[in-house]
Amino acid sequence: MDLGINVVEMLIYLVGIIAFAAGNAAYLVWVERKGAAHIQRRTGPKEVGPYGLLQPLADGAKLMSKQLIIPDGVDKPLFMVAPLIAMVPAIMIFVTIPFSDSIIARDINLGLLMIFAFASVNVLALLLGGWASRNKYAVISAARAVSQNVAYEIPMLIIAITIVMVSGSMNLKEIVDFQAGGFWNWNFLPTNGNFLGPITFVLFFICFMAETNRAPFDLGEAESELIAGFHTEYGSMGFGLFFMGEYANIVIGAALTVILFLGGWYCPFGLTDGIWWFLIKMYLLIWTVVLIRWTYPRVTLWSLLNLSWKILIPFSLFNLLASAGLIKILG
Amino acid sequence: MAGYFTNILSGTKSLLVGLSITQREFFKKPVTLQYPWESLEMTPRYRGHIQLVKDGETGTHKCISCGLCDKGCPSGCITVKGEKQEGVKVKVLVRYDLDFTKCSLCGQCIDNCKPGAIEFSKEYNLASTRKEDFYYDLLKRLKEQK
Amino acid sequence: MNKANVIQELKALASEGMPDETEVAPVVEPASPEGDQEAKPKKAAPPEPRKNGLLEVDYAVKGVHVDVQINSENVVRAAEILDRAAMTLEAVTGVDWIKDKELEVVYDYSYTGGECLRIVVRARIPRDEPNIPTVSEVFGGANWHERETFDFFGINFEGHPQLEYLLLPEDCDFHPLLKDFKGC
Amino acid sequence: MSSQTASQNKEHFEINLGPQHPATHGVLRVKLLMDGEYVVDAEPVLGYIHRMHELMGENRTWAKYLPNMGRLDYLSALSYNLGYVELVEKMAAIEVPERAEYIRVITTEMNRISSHLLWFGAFVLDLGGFTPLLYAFDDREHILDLLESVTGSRLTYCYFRFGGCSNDVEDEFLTGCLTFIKRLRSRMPMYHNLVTKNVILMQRLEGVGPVSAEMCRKYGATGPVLRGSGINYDVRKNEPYSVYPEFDFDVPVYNECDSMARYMVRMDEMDQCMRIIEQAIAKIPEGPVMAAKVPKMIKPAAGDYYHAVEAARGTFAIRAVSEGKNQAYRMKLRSPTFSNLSLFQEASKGMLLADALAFMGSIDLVIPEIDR
Repeated sequence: MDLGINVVEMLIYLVGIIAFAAGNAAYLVWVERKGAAHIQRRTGPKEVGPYGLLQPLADGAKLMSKQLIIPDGVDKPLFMVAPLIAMVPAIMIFVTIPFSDSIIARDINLGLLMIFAFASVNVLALLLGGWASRNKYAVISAARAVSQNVAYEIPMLIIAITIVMVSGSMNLKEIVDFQAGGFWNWNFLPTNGNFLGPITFVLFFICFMAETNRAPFDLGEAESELIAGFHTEYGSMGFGLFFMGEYANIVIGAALTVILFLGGWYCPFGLTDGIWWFLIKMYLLIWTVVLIRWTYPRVTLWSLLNLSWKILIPFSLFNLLASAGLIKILG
Repeated sequence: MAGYFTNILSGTKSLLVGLSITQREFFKKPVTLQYPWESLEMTPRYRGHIQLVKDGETGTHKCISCGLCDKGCPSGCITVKGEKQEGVKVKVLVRYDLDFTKCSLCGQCIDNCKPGAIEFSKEYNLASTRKEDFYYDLLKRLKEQK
Repeated sequence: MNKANVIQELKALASEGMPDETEVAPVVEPASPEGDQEAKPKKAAPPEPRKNGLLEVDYAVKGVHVDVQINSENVVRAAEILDRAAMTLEAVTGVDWIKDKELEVVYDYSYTGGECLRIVVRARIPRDEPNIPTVSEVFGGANWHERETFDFFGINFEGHPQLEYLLLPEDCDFHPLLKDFKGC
Repeated sequence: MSSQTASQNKEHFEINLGPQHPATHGVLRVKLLMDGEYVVDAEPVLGYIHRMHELMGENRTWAKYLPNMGRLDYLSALSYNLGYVELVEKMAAIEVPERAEYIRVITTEMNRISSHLLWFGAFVLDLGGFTPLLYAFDDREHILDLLESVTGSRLTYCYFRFGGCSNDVEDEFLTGCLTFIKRLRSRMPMYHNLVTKNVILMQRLEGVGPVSAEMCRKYGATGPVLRGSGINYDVRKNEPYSVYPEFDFDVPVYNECDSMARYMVRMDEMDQCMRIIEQAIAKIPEGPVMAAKVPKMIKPAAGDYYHAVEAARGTFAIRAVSEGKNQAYRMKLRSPTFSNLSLFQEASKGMLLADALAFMGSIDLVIPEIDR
């Protein structure tokens, strides 16, 4: 009986998560294209459906109907498995994300740890995809992606540790609950003991953009240098999965930022808490990511690493120490 | 050390200014034209392929088949054929062919034309997969153009 | 840059290659370029090929100030003189004087440091043995210009580090700007 | 050459950048020998769209060669038109009416702005910023509309004729130019805020791709590359042609020798172009736009002639050898980017790949002009 309910529940969550991830990926592409178009004073997709709303479906149908080309001389198993490695961990992470008090697939005690564990698998996909493609551009891109991910995981984790220290838990739900009751309780302000407050929020945001290979940190797929980087040789759904994985990662990153800094599903003024607040905050962050992509030029690898080692890590380390002191004082 | 912080501050400021510009542009109206649905009027001097000028009085062309357009064409894309016909003083144009695939739209044929018998058309919606479609018989086009 | 000095030096260089000195100087080419000219009887007055020497020409008409023709072995020395005068090598090109059975290599120098000065250095070489020393040691930019001239005229720049086809495909076997080129 | 070095060091690998590559703006191929992210050797391979314009010059009459000029550098076609018609006018001693000269200057400078705007967009695109490209195109479109209303074409203009211009301009065009200048002036601060002052862009350009004045001299680099290396050389100032001496304008010079300097030179040059156009519109006289007497068949006196103009990318010069016939005996086209690109191999050694591409973008390449 118990088992049956569990299985049904599991299936519902599984379908829900996949639908959420895929739907988000598809419609974020639409948002990105439409947003980019309007930023650049164009109209963007408008032919397929009203406001081009059916464009993602058309894109998906096109991608799926294309031939899956496997170039001569690639490492076939790795080449095939790399897109899956990009997509699967992204879906796995959604399991632990609390969208609201009740909408959460699995409330895990070490949810934050699990997210970081799976998020770091993503870089493996880029490495394998680039390496297996037998393309020099892809190999350079893979090497870039790895060094970038290594550099940015450190400050990201240090900031996350600070939040864990402030909240006293690694359970995402508890971290959100800790910030209940108005925006003055949120972690992006120093009231809870996060010493640098908004600065850490910005640092975390930068790290998450760099982790997800978004512009201006999209060194791995710098089109004017490396053509399409690690997915140069991919077509059809191989490319589609990489693409969806990237957007799923953006959603995860934004959701995580909302959970850690912006009070999750809580209303800024303590009213009508619920999933809508979570989504509003998340999509606002995602819009910022889109806006940033269409505003800045790309950084170089060196200045990217400089940014990480010379600014992000010192700041986050200092914040860790100062927050520890502040928590002690606040009791 | 102070430079380190001022660098970060000024850098952040420049980034925020950039973001505010793009966000502002986002709310402005698009400037593009939705081409197949709407299109621009070509300016009077627009250079499309050449065509024979229709004379309002006689209802036909003014060409005297002197062949100066043919001779002056850098790409050699014009072929003019005139015939001596009885009762007419000047040569009568029997064929005016334009190979538009070679034309570079320099306008020297029109400069050379004394009677002003040719002009630029305003056609720009020209697309085809066969190059034969761009071999124009201008006399025929003139007749079709009512 | 001293304009008068440069002109003086170039004049000296140009006079070095005058016919009376050809016996003294070690002859690289089998025949002096000026030696084997005979007037073609067909044309009324065929223009004589130009003798070595320096001309100060009218800038407003010709677009250059100084026009100097020297012996082909002296082009590197001319380049050195002009390099010392801080001039820039703008282009290297050739002209095929098929009636004289000669090729002319033309070097356009200009001065970018202020006052306007354009100097043309030219050297004639026999058509059947088109060899001339490279100036790419002096002016790095000459490298590509000489390769281009090699493409179009088949002129062999001796000592050039990489005398390969630049604009034409690497497997082509013709030189299109030679006047006896009939298309391919 | 480079394959030998490759075999010497097993760590090195070769990359073919192009002929189809997003950063090469056309069909340039660069054989890169890489050491990881560092460029060990970069050898440009040219000739993918070589059309032998110089041979065409020997086969066509002087007038028939006119349309070829717009096909060299299609982004600043009018500068090339101007260079050629001025050369032939010099050879055949044709007097050009003053109004025609002013029209030539106005349209050429408009064309220069459009070329620089496109370069600006494409350069930032090379650096990964997509949006400025479309803003620049938005502005450029206004120029193209204006020029279309005068010349009839939008890109490969063939407007100037020996002895003048093919047609007069209307007052609407002149006022349109002034409106456009006003608009571009109000847009320039936006460009500077969005791009020039952006910290990421500054990091990518400052100190990247140093080209010393000495190197420019050795390689014959001209135009913004030379002016970005601190040398005040502009053909419009140094050996004035057309009616340029009538106008008061500055030549922007930057001493930093890096990509940022070249970027700033072009941005400032747009301001100067606007100044020239304004003065020209204020001063433009009435009168004919074609010389009264232009020989039907142009047969310049034998000899060789040289004429240089300042195109958007540097000194464009033509050396024409005439034998007194209605065709040229030899037509040499000296294109600026050919020389500018030739220093790429030496200057890019030891650069990061991303920096090398930023450097390449800052030279402003138009491949049809290099390959001719």
